[in-house]
Amino acid sequence: MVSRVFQNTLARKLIFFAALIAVWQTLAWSGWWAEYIFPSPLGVAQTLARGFQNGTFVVGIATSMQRLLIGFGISAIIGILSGLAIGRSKVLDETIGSLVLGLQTLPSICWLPLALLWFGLSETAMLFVVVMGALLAITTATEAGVKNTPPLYLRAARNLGARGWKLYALVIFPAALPEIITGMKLGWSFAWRSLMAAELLYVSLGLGHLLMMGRELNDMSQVVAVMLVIIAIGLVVDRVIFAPIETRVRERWGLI
Amino acid sequence: MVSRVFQNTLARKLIFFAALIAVWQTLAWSGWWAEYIFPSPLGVAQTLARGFQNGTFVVGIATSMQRLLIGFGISAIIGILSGLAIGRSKVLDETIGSLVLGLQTLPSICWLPLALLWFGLSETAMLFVVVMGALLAITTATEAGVKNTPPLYLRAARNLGARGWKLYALVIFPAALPEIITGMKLGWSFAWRSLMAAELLYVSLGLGHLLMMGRELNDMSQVVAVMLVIIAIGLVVDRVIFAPIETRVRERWGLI
Amino acid sequence: MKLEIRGVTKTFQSKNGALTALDAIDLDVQPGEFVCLLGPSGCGKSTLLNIIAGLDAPTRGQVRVEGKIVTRPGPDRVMIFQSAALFPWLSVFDNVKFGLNMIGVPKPARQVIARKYLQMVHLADFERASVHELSGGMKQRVAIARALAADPDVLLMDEPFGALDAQTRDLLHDELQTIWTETRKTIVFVTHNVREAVVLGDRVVVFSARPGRIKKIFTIDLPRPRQIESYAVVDLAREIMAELKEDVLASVHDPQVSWLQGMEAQRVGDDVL
Amino acid sequence: MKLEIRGVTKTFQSKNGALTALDAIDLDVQPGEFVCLLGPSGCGKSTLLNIIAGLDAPTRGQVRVEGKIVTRPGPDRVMIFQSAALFPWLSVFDNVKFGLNMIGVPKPARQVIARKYLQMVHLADFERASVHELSGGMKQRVAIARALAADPDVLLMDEPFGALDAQTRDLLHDELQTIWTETRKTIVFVTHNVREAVVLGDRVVVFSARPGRIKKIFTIDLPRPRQIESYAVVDLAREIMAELKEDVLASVHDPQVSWLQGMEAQRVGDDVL
Amino acid sequence: PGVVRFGYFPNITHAQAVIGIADGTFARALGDNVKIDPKIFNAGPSAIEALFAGQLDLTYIGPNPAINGYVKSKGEALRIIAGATSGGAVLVVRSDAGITSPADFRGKKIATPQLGNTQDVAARAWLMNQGFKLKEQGGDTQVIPIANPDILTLFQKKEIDAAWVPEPWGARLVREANGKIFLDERELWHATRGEFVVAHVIVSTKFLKANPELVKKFLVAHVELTQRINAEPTSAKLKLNTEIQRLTGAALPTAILDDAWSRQTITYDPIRASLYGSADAAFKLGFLGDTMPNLDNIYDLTLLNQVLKEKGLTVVQ
Ligand SMILES: Nc1ncnc2c1ncn2[C@@H]1O[C@H](COP(=O)(O)OP(=O)(O)OP(=O)(O)O)[C@@H](O)[C@H]1O
Ligand SMILES: Nc1ncnc2c1ncn2[C@@H]1O[C@H](COP(=O)(O)OP(=O)(O)OP(=O)(O)O)[C@@H](O)[C@H]1O
Ligand SMILES: [Mg+2]
Ligand SMILES: [Mg+2]
Repeated sequence: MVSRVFQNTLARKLIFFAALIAVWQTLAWSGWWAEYIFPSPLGVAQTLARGFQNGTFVVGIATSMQRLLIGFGISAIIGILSGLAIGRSKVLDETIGSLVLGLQTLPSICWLPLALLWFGLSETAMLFVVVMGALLAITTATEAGVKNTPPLYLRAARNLGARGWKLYALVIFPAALPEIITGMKLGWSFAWRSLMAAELLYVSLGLGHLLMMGRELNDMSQVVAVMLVIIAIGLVVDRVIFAPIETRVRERWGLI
Repeated sequence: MVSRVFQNTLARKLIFFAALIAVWQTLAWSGWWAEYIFPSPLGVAQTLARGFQNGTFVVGIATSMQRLLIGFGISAIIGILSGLAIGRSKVLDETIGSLVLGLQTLPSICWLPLALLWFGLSETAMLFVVVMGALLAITTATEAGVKNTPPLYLRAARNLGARGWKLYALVIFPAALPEIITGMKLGWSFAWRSLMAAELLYVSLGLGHLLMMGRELNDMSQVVAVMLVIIAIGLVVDRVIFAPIETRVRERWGLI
Repeated sequence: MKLEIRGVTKTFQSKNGALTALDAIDLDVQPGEFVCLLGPSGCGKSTLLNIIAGLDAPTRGQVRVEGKIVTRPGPDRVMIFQSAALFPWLSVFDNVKFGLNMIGVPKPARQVIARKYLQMVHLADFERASVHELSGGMKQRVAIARALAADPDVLLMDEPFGALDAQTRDLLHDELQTIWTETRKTIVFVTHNVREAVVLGDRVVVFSARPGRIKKIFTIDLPRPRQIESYAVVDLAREIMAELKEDVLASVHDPQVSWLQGMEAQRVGDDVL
Repeated sequence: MKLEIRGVTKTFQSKNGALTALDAIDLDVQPGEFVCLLGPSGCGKSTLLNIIAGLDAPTRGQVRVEGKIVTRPGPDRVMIFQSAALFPWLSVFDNVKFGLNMIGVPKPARQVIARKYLQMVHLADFERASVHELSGGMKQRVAIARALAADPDVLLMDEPFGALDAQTRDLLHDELQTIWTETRKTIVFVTHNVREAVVLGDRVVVFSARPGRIKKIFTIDLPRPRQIESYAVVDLAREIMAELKEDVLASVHDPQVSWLQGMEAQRVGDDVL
Repeated sequence: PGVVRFGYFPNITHAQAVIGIADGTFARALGDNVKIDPKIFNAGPSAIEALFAGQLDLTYIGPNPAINGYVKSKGEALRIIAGATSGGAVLVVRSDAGITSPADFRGKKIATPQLGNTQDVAARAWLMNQGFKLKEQGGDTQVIPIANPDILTLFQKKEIDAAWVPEPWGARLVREANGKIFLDERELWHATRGEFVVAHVIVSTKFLKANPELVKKFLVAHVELTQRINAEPTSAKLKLNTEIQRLTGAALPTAILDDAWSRQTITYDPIRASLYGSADAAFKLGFLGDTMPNLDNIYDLTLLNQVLKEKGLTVVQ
């Protein structure tokens, strides 16, 4: 039963994406635009094949993923903790909360000079930028999740003696979980974006660097190939990590 | 009563930020770092004053705000509509939904070549980048909000004959509103970030351009001044637009 | 409208295995009939109402309304949920107007109708209040007003008076009877109060414990308006009660609570509720 | 534990102006006493429980527990909410264990205690179910098990048996009386069922309609265990009922429903629900 | 057409463009019925993208993006039609880094503005000629490509020891970060008598084919501007700086401008040999793909030479 559903889903998805690619290739063949303006799927496929054969894409993916996982992990922990704190404290909300919201609007690129200044030419500088990118999204979402917690749950819990960290860990956190997960998903994409920006810092082997090289060299098929790799990783992470968690949470909460 | 609360809030905030600036100035005076590495509040204040006097900041703010408002407006409308659609349709979720999520991980800078290709060197290209930045965040949040709607409301509404657009407009949308607002807040900051990236496209008078110029000229006090302007606008928008809406919604929903 | 419930079975799949909530329910409700459903907690009463409303699909069997198989909800069958299910983003007034809006009643008429039903449930003063500003019983009354205002042909009521004090409830019993006599709606009414069932219903359908099956159907031939304290009502209620009690004891198969059975024995003469 | 309620007034501010829910309530509850609160819908019963629980602050006046002013909730005063207020992210079993975890009961003991109370409410089979898989009455029973498992000194119960069928409710009445006799908890019990109040309470406190004031306090001197069908219970209930009715009529100042008064008149002999 | 879409960057290597747009020289040269639509870029790749997308007809640009655009479009999209600036790249070392001779670069960190750009290629080629192995080849001398503003910061923080940068960054490193010029790149270009291209003018092939007269009119103006700037450098610098201030919000400090200016030459000669020279070096370093691209047709200097001939000036090769 479950596997049938899964197969259907998969089939639908495959058809959808196959159709997208077919349209794209047809348009490319039709000669509407020159290959150097926007590459054809075949051209991109070649670039992909070459990239994986000579290992640059593999190294790129590995390097970026490592940075991303560490940066995202740090952001998730700090973001959730600070979101929980800000969401429940009026004073924190009014001070740090508004600071967070303000900082959130700063593009990652603003952090580059500061990161260089504080951390020099190191992985730390790159992590800092990634963290600054993802952290604030997760904080904001967690904070909103906390604020949107139905007061009845809080009352019931406090009434049963829940206080301090137990109230946070066992009530506020799980109650806010559906929104926190949304925040984590957004944070993940913020982290990607920031990483791309951070990999501009200096030559660093990551995917962002490959993307930039493609752009610098006006090699559109490299740009699109890297974009596809990024999208693929995004989708895999979503399907393998976020979607199952989301589904489980929704089922549990009775939201399905 | 309300104004008392407001005054307190304001006071607390003023004190908090005043303290931050005081610490910063003290550190700057202490000579821990050279002024050219990281500016002092006074230096920044001078740059700000100059920028506003000679009008560059005013023009920058006006230009960027105009782009931002148009781009954000478009994103909000399309994002909410598509989020509502994706959140309720399994097929859409599996096809367009996963595409959206994948695209979401793409850094804005990836969209620049495409934007150029499609829209040329125009305001439209810039708007496109802003929209691609904010749209997906709003879509994702709306979609999550829709999925997190307590099924009881849906049942009650359908039971009373709600269907089609009325179900969306009068039930699903308001039920998802708290999460949509969170999404709008995030979308707003995405829009900012994308705009900054877009304003790198070509010299364009906006704040992003001023920031870049500061960076190019290693004029850190210009960089920080522009960052402050961005933060200030972010905070004002939050306080004047988002916070009141959020508060009203929470009050209405009984979440306070 | 006529309801035909044919072989309706509902099995819930959950991670702890399947649970049969309703087992082959057959029941016809005549147009304008007032049917009360009685049964122990968890026997599937709410589930059956949901299926009639078209909010849940039966695992097997079908429900027909005027001969047409129910596949989805419609404003002809309005349900009052066990938990009030008011919309928190709407004021009390707007909640009551919601159904009217759905069926396309013009604006001015909505005002008048909504106000009328809010007065009927004694909440005229609260029309501008938010949902979270209401007490439990008040919420339930708003839900009743919302459903009545929509003026459906079939009313599905899931323990609507459960959260009300006896007095308010009695008043609403009277109101409901008046409305029913005047409009001859088809009403399916779930309650756990035997005497309430006897006062209101043309027939009382008694369910067995999980899996819910129809155990017995009592036809209540007493003349209306009925008095909750009349001997006829009390007697009939007592009879139904005995029927139900047996079933509750059957469902208490747990050894730890077997002492209950002894205790129950001495309470056979127990009054209704 | 002794509860002293002194001049408790609660006024809610809302956009439609102020609403006084409770007006200068004075009430002492002795340690080990079982007090029932009765009153029309919206008269402030839930509000008073919330204030005793420390979940809401009174506008004026104060509540003392063992002489100490209540400022916040504590596991010594556990409330059963009118809506079950279960945590959807926990299984039924974990919901019941929640309070035990809060007061630091060691893990193995939690299992045993939780299981015991789940059995008591006849939901042993559902310990692994999710909250949304329960029927309305089942949810309420889980909430009761959760509160009883926490074994507080003061139990605040807000219409806990409202969603239950008569039989299940009677069983739980007995359970509650047994627990109370054995542990001598202080219990404040809100109900809209007059006879329930008479069967369970040492005293029955009758509230007037909004703004809630204490109208009369009845001391129930009947020997325990009490039978819900005994003449003594029925008589006392009838007396209290008359008291309440008068008040309900007073609250129905609406001209549109003035016919109710006439109708009511002929029902004075009305039995207690 | 009625419009020429005209790209340039607001910096000192694009002096002709900045001045010519500001004082209307181009507008006058192209005539009343042709409108100039100036588009200002910050980086070469964006300009090439715009040109690819058909949004740009003509632009001042550095040699690298031009080569890339030519190669990526298989020789279709663009042609170089004139030179603009020569020189203006230096190797600066930190005064306290202890570098006095080429041998001292062992184990040092040298920054360049961008992987595979002219300065990056020059730095790598030079270091390898000195016999150093770079870090990626197992050596210990490191070339770090990083944006110009960050080079300044890192210089100040002493995180890097040297930098191969274009002007005005060389001048800024000297003045603001305690740097010292170790090598002026001109010294390395013996074959071209110290000249090497740093900016030139490209035009989209399509535009060139369709409007040769317009391109020619532009080139007349370009040559005149070049002569004028070289004749009156002081007023040219002043105009340039005013315009930079208008476009970017800040002027260059005069000292830096003067210093930077002194190491570059404004010229209409595209210095073909230097472009091929640096393309060769780039290919050897692996920046231009697997096969050496054929750059034979990247130049189309017929119109420029016509103009020069008409003015009685020496034609360029
Ligand atoms: N969504 C669901 N998933 C799994 N099981 C469910 C679900 N909804 C109801 N059930 C189960 O079906 C049975 C019948 O539930 P239902 O709500 O119809 O009972 P009920 O007769 O209305 O009881 P009550 O009087 O307590 O409201 C219960 O045992 C319940 O656990
Ligand atoms: N948060 C609130 N904001 C404003 N008014 C409120 C709020 N909570 C309760 N009230 C009002 O206070 C009054 C008393 O409410 P309460 O819930 O205590 O009633 P109750 O006696 O428990 O009634 P019921 O038997 O219907 O549950 C009601 O009129 C209600 O509208
Ligand atoms: Mg039910
Ligand atoms: Mg209540």
